[in-house]
Amino acid sequence: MSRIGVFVCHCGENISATVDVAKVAEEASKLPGVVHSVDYKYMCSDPGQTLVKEAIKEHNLTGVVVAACSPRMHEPTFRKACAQAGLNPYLSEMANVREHCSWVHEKSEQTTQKAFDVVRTMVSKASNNAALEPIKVPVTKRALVVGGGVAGIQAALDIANTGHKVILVERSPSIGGLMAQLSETFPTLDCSQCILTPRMVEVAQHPNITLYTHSEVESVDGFIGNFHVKIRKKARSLDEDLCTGCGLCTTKCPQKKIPSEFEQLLGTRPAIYTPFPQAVPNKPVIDRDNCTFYKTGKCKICEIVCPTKAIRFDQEDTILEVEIGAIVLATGFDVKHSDFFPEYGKGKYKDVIDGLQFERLASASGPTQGMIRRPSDGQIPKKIVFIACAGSRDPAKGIEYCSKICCMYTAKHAMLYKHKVHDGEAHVFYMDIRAGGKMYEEFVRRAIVEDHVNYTRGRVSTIYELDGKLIVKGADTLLGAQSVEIEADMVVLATAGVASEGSEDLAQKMHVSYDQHKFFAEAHPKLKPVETNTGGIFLAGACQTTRDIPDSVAMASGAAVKVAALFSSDLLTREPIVARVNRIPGPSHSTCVGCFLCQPVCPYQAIEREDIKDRAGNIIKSLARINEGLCQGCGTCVALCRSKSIDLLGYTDNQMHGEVLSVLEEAFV
Amino acid sequence: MDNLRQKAKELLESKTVNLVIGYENGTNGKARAVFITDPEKTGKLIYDERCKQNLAVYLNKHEVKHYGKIAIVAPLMVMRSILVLVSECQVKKENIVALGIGEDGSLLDFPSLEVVEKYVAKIPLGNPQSDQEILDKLNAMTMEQRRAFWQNELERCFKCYACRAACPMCYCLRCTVECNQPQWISAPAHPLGNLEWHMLRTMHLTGRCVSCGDCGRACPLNIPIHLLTMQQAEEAFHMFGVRAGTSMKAESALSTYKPDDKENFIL
Amino acid sequence: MEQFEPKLVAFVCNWCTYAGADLTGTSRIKYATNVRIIRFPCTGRIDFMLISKAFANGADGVIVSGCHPNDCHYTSGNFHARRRWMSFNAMLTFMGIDPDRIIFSWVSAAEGAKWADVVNQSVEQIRKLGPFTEYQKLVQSGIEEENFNG
Amino acid sequence: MTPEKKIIDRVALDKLYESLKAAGNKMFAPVFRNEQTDFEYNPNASEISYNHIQTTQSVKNTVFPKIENLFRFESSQKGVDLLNIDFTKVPRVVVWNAHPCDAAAFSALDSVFNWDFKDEIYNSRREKLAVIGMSCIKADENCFCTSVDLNPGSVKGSDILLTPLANGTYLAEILTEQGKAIADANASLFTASNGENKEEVLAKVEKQFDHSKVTENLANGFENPFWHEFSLRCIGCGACAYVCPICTCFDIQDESKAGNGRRLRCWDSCGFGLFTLHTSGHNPREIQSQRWRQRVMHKFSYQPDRNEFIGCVGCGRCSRACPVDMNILEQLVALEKLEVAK
Amino acid sequence: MKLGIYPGCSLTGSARDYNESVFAIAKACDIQLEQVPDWNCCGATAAHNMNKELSLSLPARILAQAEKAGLTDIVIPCAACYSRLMVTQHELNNDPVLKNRISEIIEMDFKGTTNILNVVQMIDLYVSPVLKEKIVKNFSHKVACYYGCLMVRPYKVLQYDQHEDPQGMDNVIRLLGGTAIDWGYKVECCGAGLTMSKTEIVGMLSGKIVKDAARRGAQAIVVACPMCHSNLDMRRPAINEYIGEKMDIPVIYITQAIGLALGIDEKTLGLQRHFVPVKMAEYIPPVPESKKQKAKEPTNTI
Repeated sequence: MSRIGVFVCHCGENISATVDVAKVAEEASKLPGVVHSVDYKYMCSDPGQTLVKEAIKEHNLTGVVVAACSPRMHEPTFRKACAQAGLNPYLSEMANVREHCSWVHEKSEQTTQKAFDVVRTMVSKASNNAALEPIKVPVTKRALVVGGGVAGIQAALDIANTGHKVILVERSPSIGGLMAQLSETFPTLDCSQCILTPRMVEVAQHPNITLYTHSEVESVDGFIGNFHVKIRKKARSLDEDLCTGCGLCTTKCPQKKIPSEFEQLLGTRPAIYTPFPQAVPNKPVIDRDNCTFYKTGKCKICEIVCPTKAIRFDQEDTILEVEIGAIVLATGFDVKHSDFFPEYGKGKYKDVIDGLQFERLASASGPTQGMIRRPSDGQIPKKIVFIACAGSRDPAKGIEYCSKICCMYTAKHAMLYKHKVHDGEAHVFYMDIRAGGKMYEEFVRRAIVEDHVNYTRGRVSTIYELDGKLIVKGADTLLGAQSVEIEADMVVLATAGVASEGSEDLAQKMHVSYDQHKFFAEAHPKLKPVETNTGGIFLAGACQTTRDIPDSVAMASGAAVKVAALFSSDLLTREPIVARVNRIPGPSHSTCVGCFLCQPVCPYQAIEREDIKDRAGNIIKSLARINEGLCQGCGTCVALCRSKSIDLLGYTDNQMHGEVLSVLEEAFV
Repeated sequence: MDNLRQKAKELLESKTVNLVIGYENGTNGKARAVFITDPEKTGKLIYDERCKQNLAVYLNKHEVKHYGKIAIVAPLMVMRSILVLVSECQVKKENIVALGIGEDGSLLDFPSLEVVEKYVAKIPLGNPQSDQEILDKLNAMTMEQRRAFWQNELERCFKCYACRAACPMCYCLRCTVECNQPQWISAPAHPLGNLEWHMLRTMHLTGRCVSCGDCGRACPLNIPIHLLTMQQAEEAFHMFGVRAGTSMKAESALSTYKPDDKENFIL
Repeated sequence: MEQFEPKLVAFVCNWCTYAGADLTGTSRIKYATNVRIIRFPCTGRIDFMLISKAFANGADGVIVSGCHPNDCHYTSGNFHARRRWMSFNAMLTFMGIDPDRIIFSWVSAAEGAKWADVVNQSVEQIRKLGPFTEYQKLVQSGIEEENFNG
Repeated sequence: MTPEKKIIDRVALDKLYESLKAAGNKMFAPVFRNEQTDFEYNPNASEISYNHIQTTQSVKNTVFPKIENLFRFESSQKGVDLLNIDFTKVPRVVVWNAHPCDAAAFSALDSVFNWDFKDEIYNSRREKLAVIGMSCIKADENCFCTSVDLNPGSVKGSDILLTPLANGTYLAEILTEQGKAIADANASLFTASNGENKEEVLAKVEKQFDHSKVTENLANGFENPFWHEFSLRCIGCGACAYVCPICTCFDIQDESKAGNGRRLRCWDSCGFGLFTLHTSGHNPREIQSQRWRQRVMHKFSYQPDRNEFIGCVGCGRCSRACPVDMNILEQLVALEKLEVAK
Repeated sequence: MKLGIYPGCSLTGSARDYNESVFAIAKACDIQLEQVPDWNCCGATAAHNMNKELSLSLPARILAQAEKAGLTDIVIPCAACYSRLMVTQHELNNDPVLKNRISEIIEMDFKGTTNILNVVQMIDLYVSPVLKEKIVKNFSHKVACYYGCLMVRPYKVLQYDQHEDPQGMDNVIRLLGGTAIDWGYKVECCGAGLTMSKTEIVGMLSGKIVKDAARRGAQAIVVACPMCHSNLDMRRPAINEYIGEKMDIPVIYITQAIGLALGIDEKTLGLQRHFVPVKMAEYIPPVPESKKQKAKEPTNTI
């Protein structure tokens, strides 16, 4: 007979406000197998845990049930406490009477009854619990960082500096990401590239970092500490070892008028190109869709001019297979473009541009050498309108959230404009100004006070073109929703930041969960912001939600530490929540009949074939065996097995069956 | 019939197989399974409309397996059962010679089970028409009527497990009904125990049943349990587009999936 | 007369629906008290027999819920579960056991509000259907009759 | 007592049935339903079948039901309380229109349930049981009562044995006090007999084998290859055992919820693979041939030795029920002729 | 092809021309239009400001009538009616309790299964596909398509077109061989319900619309809403007063534009009913011999 202790938590008022905790504790004490039952204000607090530890020793408990918050919150806490008191941690259970009970029901008999039912159910589970030993698996001490923006760069450098190998994979031909495209950065207005490019070079030269640009993650198998990753290295049409990056090919390429992605289509580039002068690595890539040779079979000028004969037209994508211990996702974000907004012309007005395009216009290295000229006719706009929250905080557009960075960069844009066009007139339409951050509010004030940017609180309902002007129709809600019409020369939309393209696929490849906006989901909104629900995969920067440079960098360093911690030991202990095929004495050896229908259902290829042989070495029987290193404990095979020969530790048939019986035991109030 | 006997004789004489499983004349005008090891005894073999038992049930039988290479008289449902058993690693395909019997009762030449696969692929599969008609009637009934029907039928069951024993796919060493940790199925033959047993049997055969109807024929109390698995066979085909016993690959309906499987009833 | 309070058991996966239900809590969204949640690692783990066990032991309805397709923490558990449920549903329907007693749903970790809706809707649906007597009476019937009155 | 003979006509027969039923007896009589004739409790007189050869199931259900409650238990803070069955609640049962083979089977059951341990529940049912037998005027190729010391008109086990006469009336042999009590209580329905001879109407069942020879051969045929050959076909279901009037294997099952529940006795069969499986994994009857042998041995060797009766009444039900034509008669005949080394 | 039609008050009154042109093109494209039997007022525009239940009951009854008559799809030319019926169906389908309440009020069973089409949706589904072979002469004109509010808003309910920059009519015009100009007032307010009470406001709001369309060189404003039409057409004096000059740009229904391209004569299309004369000479295609006589009549009379 099991000896179970029940500990009911008040969680301050959170539980006790709606649940009669004393009654629950008292009722629980009467349950078969329960030898000790108490309630306490904060179970998770130190004295609370001490309570548990002492009870374990005093009543030599064989099981512990803590009725408190969600196990997703504090299960580890109490398992640890049990372990410290010498009780196998897997003999403890949590009854979720907060998230699933006290917080979702009013104070009533039923609520207390429910709390008790939950406790009783977990007591029954605990009484069926078995002591489990953590599984030890080796750790491959090599990290993969996906995404070469500022976050990816920071994470890669930090991990590399702890002495571990890092592979950095970047989709585009150069690292640098969005930050490389920015002109100046708020709130200091220092030049973005000036601070970023040194870091990029550091990455390229770091002995511990292997850089794969123009490459993508093909597939990910395995599990924490033991990922098996395939990387597709897209053909550059170039022998990178031979190429010196002299750039001759790019200057000689006859194709010159291809819209440049880096310049946000405001500038052009040749078919063989490096995205921007400071690109890392400084090796060009041939854009096969636009290359004359690939289109017509003639040209090959680059091949001719190349002093080192590095051009390889017949080069193909290569797949690299690498063993990885931990992964940092730093895939960043995208911005919506002006064509997303029908009310703002759906992209048909050349001079309605998005923030990133403005960055290029304002950038000294940009298509206009930093002069603010409107795309349509190259004129310098005398009157410019900035529209904040273009798409953001707009449920109708499907983007309910605040993109967080727009208020700041809009202020920055307005300032930059005023600094460059002294006689110009800058208007900003905003909903609210969210300038939380060191020196941020001051920065916005400066734009208004010192640079005389006109801030109008209100939305812009529509923009239309009239006689070469853009008529911006909006409302000034501070002047009683009075409608405002501005005849602007140029409009800049602070468009919403959204999850970067392909993040959903990547999430599915990585088995990490993501929110309804396709941003990757952190394991806990407050306490595990850089972890994902998938062990060994961490998040850095704006792939989790839009954030600015300092936040991204900070988060990247955070992720790097997590990786370093994981790499700090040779063996990784894993939760022993794995499936097992039963074993019984011969001649049957197992009730498994070896139909192997379980094999195709296992997402981790963890089910292997085991042959039982007699002394002569003849196979008596073949049956299934679970590779505990690969098994992640989903239990799909368990439910599928007809002869009930597989069971899942921690969620055994006995436990689940017991829970079902127990949960229905008593009449509801 | 003579070709059948001749073929069986050859196989035994040439030691290609050590055992021939077929049908013989049983007692009281019944046909029944016969196990022949002696080439001279192949004269016993018969095949006619009385030969309904699904002989594949013997392939997994301990004593029978001992014979190693086996030839088996195989009308369609036996062919399909063999394919299922191979796909579920219960028999080695190199150990089986199928003495195929065509729709018209003629002997088919199957050099290998791959050929059987091809043959089965060409034939329109489904439930025997007579059974399908009953199914259609049942499906036309109201939920209430069907419940009454099955309650009345299943309450009579006394759990002799003839249905399980007669089914080639029910080869588990330990059936779920024999688990008592936990007690998945209430063992006694009371209404609940019977319902649970027949639910379990039906689900475990979903996507694996070849609609031979032997479970129903085996029932000493004439409970039409074969309708349950046959209905599921049709459902599996309509919902997932798969029929059991059409290939030797392990792709039974419930151990595979398509991301776009329909899910009209899921919120 | 006072209205019938159905007993429901919810079989949910740990990663989506259980987390979603946690979110319902953290968002303080209120819902009916009639449901008891049982946590599974994945919908793929949920044995169909557990559903019938729940009914046999007095449940009037069962909610089964997990990650949306493609969101399974284990990538495919919910796909396999889905086929299992479809077959189970089909079988119940054919056996004349009202499949409306079981509510299947996808609730992600982000859908705290949806969980509350699912629960409330389910409770209403089952309340309309009334107690699941036709199933529960199977439990006692049979033996006493056989032995004594029959 | 000395048997009396009376005559009862068809109409009176139904009256007798109804009056017994009205007297509060649970009537167990054969009815044709679901394409088969089988016994049911309390059918209407009009539903009862009189022209069948054999019912699917035997009458053992009346004293040894497929599942029965042995006792209930309830657990409290203090411990577990056992609640025994109230035997006074056991109903009076009249087996109506049972063939001589079924009637004879009761004596076999009596000794099985009393040879060492006296089974209270069985006995309490048996005491309240009356058997109205019905001689067979037809038989089929599965019947072999004459080979096991019975015949289509055996009186063994019946309280009253009826025999349908050529003229449509029935000869009623009142054989026991209990039978007499029934007859007396319904005296008006009977008329005096004048020496009708039942032998001429009885079905002709040829004696097919000498059971003592079978028993003798079995004693020496344990290792005989016969078992392997003859049982290859057997698929190991429990049909034969469940329809057998004498098979009494059972299994004990506890059903409980929250510590309260009941202990049940359920039919079982020696034909099942797990019947003899030990926890150790060892199974003394590992393969089907051994289980089949056990079934035959038990009936024709062990029971004759231990309980002085043959565990078979030749009703032929197992042969009819078997899905794979394991014909017991065919095998017994073969066993009689079996050459065994003494 | 059979469709139900709910005309509402305006199509039988101030917007007869709209009604006529709808039926005319329906006829030409073998669409059989069957009126919802015993229909009633949809409650626009006042009801929903006064009494919610009433404002839902009125349309609910209309829809129930349609259901009863077995009309699975109904077209509603009047944008105001369209909006009211759509809103009602949406609200009731999302609130079972309210649904029952309303069913009680109207003493009819309301399922909420009807498929409601505005006129452009009808055109897209049943007219556009056959336009190619039926066009007699391209409607080769430069026009400004004006959608107003009720046809595209609220998007949540209607789920129709891109509400900020709708394209439905523009596409139809293109199909007819015309040019739909890009302009600034596609979905601006015309003054709508204020047409009686505050004519001067209508003058200003509609004025801006007419002015922008005109100065961008549109030869006509194309509409699909009786309310818009009457404001832009009937209220032209007020508009002219606001603008300070006489605007003679005509306002025609999309259905009339189609009709013209199909070679239907202007009377059948009700063009003669407009206040701002439609200079038929510019619009009318050469018609078959049989109808020549008719085509020569003076057409710019009201």
